[in-house]
Amino acid sequence: MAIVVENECVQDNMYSLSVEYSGSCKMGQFFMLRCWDFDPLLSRPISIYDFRDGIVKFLYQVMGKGTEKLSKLKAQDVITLQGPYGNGFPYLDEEDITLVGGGMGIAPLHYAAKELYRINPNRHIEIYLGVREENPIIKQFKDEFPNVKVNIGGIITEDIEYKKDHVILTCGPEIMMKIISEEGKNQGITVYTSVEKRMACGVGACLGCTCKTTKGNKRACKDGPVFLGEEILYE
Amino acid sequence: MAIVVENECVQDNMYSLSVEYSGSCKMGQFFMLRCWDFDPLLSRPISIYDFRDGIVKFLYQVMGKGTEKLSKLKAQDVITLQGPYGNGFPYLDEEDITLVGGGMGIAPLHYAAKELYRINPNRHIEIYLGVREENPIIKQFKDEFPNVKVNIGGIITEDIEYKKDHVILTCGPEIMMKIISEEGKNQGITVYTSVEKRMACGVGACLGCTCKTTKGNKRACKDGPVFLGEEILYE
Amino acid sequence: MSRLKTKFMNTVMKNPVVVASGTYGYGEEYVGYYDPALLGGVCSKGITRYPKPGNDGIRLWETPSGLLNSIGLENPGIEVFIEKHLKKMNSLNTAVIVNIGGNTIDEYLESVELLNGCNIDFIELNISCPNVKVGGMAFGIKAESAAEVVSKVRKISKHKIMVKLSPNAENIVEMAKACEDSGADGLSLVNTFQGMAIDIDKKKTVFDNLYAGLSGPAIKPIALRMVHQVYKNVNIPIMGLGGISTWQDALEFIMAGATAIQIGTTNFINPMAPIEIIQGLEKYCEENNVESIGEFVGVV
Amino acid sequence: MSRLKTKFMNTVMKNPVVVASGTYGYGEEYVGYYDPALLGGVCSKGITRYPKPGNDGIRLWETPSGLLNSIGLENPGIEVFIEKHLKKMNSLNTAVIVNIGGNTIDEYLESVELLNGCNIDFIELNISCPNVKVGGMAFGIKAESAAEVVSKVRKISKHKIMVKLSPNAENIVEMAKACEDSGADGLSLVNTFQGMAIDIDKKKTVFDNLYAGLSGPAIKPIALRMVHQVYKNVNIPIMGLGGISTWQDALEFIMAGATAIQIGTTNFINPMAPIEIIQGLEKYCEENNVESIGEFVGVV
Ligand SMILES: Cc1cc2nc3c(=O)[nH]c(=O)nc-3n(C[C@H](O)[C@H](O)[C@H](O)COP(=O)(O)OP(=O)(O)OC[C@H]3O[C@@H](n4cnc5c(N)ncnc54)[C@H](O)[C@@H]3O)c2cc1C
Ligand SMILES: Cc1cc2nc3c(=O)[nH]c(=O)nc-3n(C[C@H](O)[C@H](O)[C@H](O)COP(=O)(O)OP(=O)(O)OC[C@H]3O[C@@H](n4cnc5c(N)ncnc54)[C@H](O)[C@@H]3O)c2cc1C
Ligand SMILES: Cc1cc2nc3c(=O)[nH]c(=O)nc-3n(C[C@H](O)[C@H](O)[C@H](O)COP(=O)(O)O)c2cc1C
Ligand SMILES: Cc1cc2nc3c(=O)[nH]c(=O)nc-3n(C[C@H](O)[C@H](O)[C@H](O)COP(=O)(O)O)c2cc1C
Ligand code: FES
Ligand code: FES
Repeated sequence: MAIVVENECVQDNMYSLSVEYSGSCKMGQFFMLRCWDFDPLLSRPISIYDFRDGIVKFLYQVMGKGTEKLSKLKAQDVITLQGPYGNGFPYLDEEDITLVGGGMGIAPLHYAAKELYRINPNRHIEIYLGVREENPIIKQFKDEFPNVKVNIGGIITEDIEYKKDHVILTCGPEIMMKIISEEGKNQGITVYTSVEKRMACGVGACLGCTCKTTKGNKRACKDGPVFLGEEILYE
Repeated sequence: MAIVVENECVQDNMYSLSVEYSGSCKMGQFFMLRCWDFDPLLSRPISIYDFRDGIVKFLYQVMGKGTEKLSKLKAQDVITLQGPYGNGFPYLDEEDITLVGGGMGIAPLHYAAKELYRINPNRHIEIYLGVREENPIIKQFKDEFPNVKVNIGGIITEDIEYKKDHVILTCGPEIMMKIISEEGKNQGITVYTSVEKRMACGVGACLGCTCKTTKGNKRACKDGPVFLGEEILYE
Repeated sequence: MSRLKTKFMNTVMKNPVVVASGTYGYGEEYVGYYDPALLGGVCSKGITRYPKPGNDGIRLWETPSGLLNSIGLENPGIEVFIEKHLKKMNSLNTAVIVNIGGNTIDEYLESVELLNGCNIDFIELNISCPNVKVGGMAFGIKAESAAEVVSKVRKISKHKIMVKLSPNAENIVEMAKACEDSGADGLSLVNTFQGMAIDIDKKKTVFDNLYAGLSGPAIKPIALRMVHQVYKNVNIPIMGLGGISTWQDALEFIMAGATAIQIGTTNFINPMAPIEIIQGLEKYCEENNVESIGEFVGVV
Repeated sequence: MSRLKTKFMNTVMKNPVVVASGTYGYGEEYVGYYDPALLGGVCSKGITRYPKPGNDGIRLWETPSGLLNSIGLENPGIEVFIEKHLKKMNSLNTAVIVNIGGNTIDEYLESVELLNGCNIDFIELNISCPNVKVGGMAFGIKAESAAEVVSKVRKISKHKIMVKLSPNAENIVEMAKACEDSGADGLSLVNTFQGMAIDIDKKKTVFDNLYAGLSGPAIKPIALRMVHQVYKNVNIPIMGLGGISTWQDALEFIMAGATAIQIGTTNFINPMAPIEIIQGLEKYCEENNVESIGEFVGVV
């Protein structure tokens, strides 16, 4: 049981939800959220968009029943947060980083950029964001971080400059992550991808979120959601 | 789809709900209410407590999941009203009336008293209310109507003065209605009772609310909820 | 609305949306909401040879997304039904389907015989009734038991017979095939699942009758699977039902093999649902440029 | 907590609350929430003789109050299980139940044989697996098929055998009796109901495997009825499950005849549910001045 601090519509059907949370969490992790009894039955996995001063922030898009119900939350309402779950992005100390986000995949990259700068303010980070239309979140990225490149309505993978000394972290549509993983492999660049799968338990107990990898089946919720791009066997 | 005007806690777990409603309705009728998808599955029958100026008012007690969800409604929220359903109390023109309500059975008697005075302001109406503890609704009755007798925590049937020239309308616990019906029959006084049954459809289609009477099975929702007391075969 | 026109057995219906037996009274209870002439058809409450008062005690109990009912086939008997209710049903200007139950084969046969003189579209033969001769086990559990009643009814009925299968059948496919082989002209499935509820305070079953019938959205995935299995194994048309509450649900049943569908418990939840479902299907056909909803039957 | 102490077959459990196979991994996934030592017991994910990668495509689909799953028994095989997971399960300090599946009788026998050398409390024999020799129809559908595998397993197993029944069995009572007669030491029921979902946009089944298994609150009324029916017809202890989400649900199953109960899908919804259920049962016993929860078994 946690308390909603704010739940505001960012644009159209995209919402930003802030919730009181006294624990700790890592970039690239997610929570399972619910604010209903049995309808829908399962909780909904949502990535950490931001975390500070005891408040965790999510950015989500209304897709169906679950996110629709989340969107109705008001300040002071009660919500259930299960988590944080998942391995998260690797806390790389030294490396320069390229972040590539597509669609709602930009959400976890916000906290990732923040954390990566926090542990090493002097590194170089390039941020590529591919979205269907201009939105206030893009502005937020630009205000907070340097080197933000945005592609509106186009194909973000065509914009990326693959830098040999960078590590790439990416989250977004499967096809995007697949292309980046392949290109990274060709160029000898390490790519980490954050995969999205339907989830029931979030803790590795149900095997509903299995992901095929070169090292056998992995659980997206527990062994992931972040995997080395080259390990994922895309469908 | 109707709009909630107000939903206020009257006392403890008793609520007063006002909803915009542009149709017409009769005393003793009820609506089936819902403000949820499938959980619970069915709508909840609630009597008309008051109706004027396009606003219908309900008085209800939180019993379980359904009324719990009703209690969470706020002004401007959307609610579904199905109805008005049922036959309602008879619109007697001339008669003097004794009204006896027990527990939440006092709810429909409020609108009944109002309507009975409206169609004949000169008649005599005696109102007996049996409740577990003093509450603001009792005060409301006393403010609005003369001859209100209240029994707190005791047995209301012991207070009733059966008047030969009165017709009795009653709503409340089955045992109360049974005693009044029997006593009425003994004394040759006409008694109408409003029965309470689990309901699914509210329109007479499912036969879930069947009530045994001297004239065979009757549907509480459609043929009732108001029946001649002497016709009901109490269990 | 011609895209929704549906031929079921020899009846042409305006659309494939029918309201299910026991959830729509005798067709007039929802007239305050819409004109039943808009429906594909109306199934009567289950009728037996002789009047039945129905079951004592609690008759309704909610479960997660489901409803347990133990109405016990309360009805006035076939003769009163024909006299009092059938004429009104016939004036509804929609397909009239009479649902017949019974505890002995003779009861079924007598009811069907009496209907031979009536103007109805077809009979829905409810074989979920306990067979008093076979220790109360429903006709619909064992295929042989069903075959017997279906073939006898088929022989004497002037009307087409749609047999309503119970999901409690030991083997739904064998049951369906046995009914087809015995002359059933069509099938409807499913009836309610046998379920139970216990009142832990009273340490007793909720229903006087011990078990009750489960319906509603909870059962949809199982009902859909059964319709699909049966469709793959018979050549007579199917009416699918069980938990349908939206046009998307209806379309799932149609794609699984149902030529028409029925709406039961959902009538209680949203009285306008049958109309919304008809409109939803119509719109879907339009948007997909499909001339007839029939094109979707069994595509999965 | 002694009021909840429960003897099941020859295992004494701290309480009658067990977590169900396939919903609790190998016992360690929920340690962030509570110590599994608080549980009556833990059932392992279903294990087969050889490793299985599980099913392709969508594995989870929500239905009203229910969950369809098509995991396809993904597991590392019995040998890796014994080597890698069993030792950890044994260190949980709760009853360890190993759930065994297979597509041939030999697979079952080999797995059980390998377990003979292990320290476990008992085996849960999952007979819902498709029997490849009998055209893919699960062992758990026909009583004879189940009887064969149960009696063979019984003969060679050092451990007690609790047979897990499928609600898709043609006749749940005959199935239970056949298992009892074949030497089952206990029964658990129910496994998932065969269900289906269709993606109307793609005009395809949601699951690559066509059908999937339905679990969760939706199935509770049917599961409860089956436990009650079976209890009235066998003399071996029963573990009841199917949609239990509260202590009241658990008590309903106990009153219907279950000596112990399992929590499955609810673990996903509320990870603390097993503990809340244990506490609720404990409190109920206290308030009702009942020395042992066992007094409620089968009172209905
Ligand atoms: C680890 C993880 C992190 C995520 N982080 C975010 C986030 O930060 N912001 C955000 O907006 N969304 C995020 N998602 C996706 C989000 O969980 C789904 O959009 C949400 O569960 C949809 O629920 P719903 O009830 O609204 O829609 P539903 O009615 O359940 O589904 C709507 C549509 O979404 C698809 N869908 C549902 N669940 C998933 C799923 N888990 N994976 C892929 N497709 C699905 C369905 O097939 C359907 O087409 C994340 C998913 C995962 C697995
Ligand atoms: C015609 C009619 C008019 C009514 N008018 C009012 C009213 O004006 N104000 C008011 O407070 N209540 C009224 N009721 C009762 C009200 O409908 C129930 O209290 C409500 O449905 C309980 O729903 P729930 O989900 O909160 O509780 P549930 O969880 O459904 O049930 C809580 C308890 O109430 C019992 N119960 C549930 N439904 C009924 C029912 N229909 N009849 C009898 N017992 C039931 C259950 O067995 C359980 O013990 C009326 C009932 C009827 C039939
Ligand atoms: C209250 C109620 C009464 C019913 N009565 C009958 C009946 O008399 N005859 C019959 O064949 N089916 C009867 N049924 C079963 C329904 O027709 C339908 O088969 C079942 O409810 C499943 O569909 P649903 O989930 O859409 O409700 C009844 C169902 C309910 C809920
Ligand atoms: C994701 C999932 C995986 C399951 N895997 C197994 C399994 O491997 N072996 C088994 O016997 N039952 C398995 N089951 C069935 C459950 O153990 C249980 O019998 C069923 O879900 C009904 O209980 P519930 O409604 O409490 O979940 C699984 C169920 C789910 C939801
Ligand atoms: S969601 Fe259950 S194992 Fe990943
Ligand atoms: S509630 Fe359906 S007939 Fe009365």
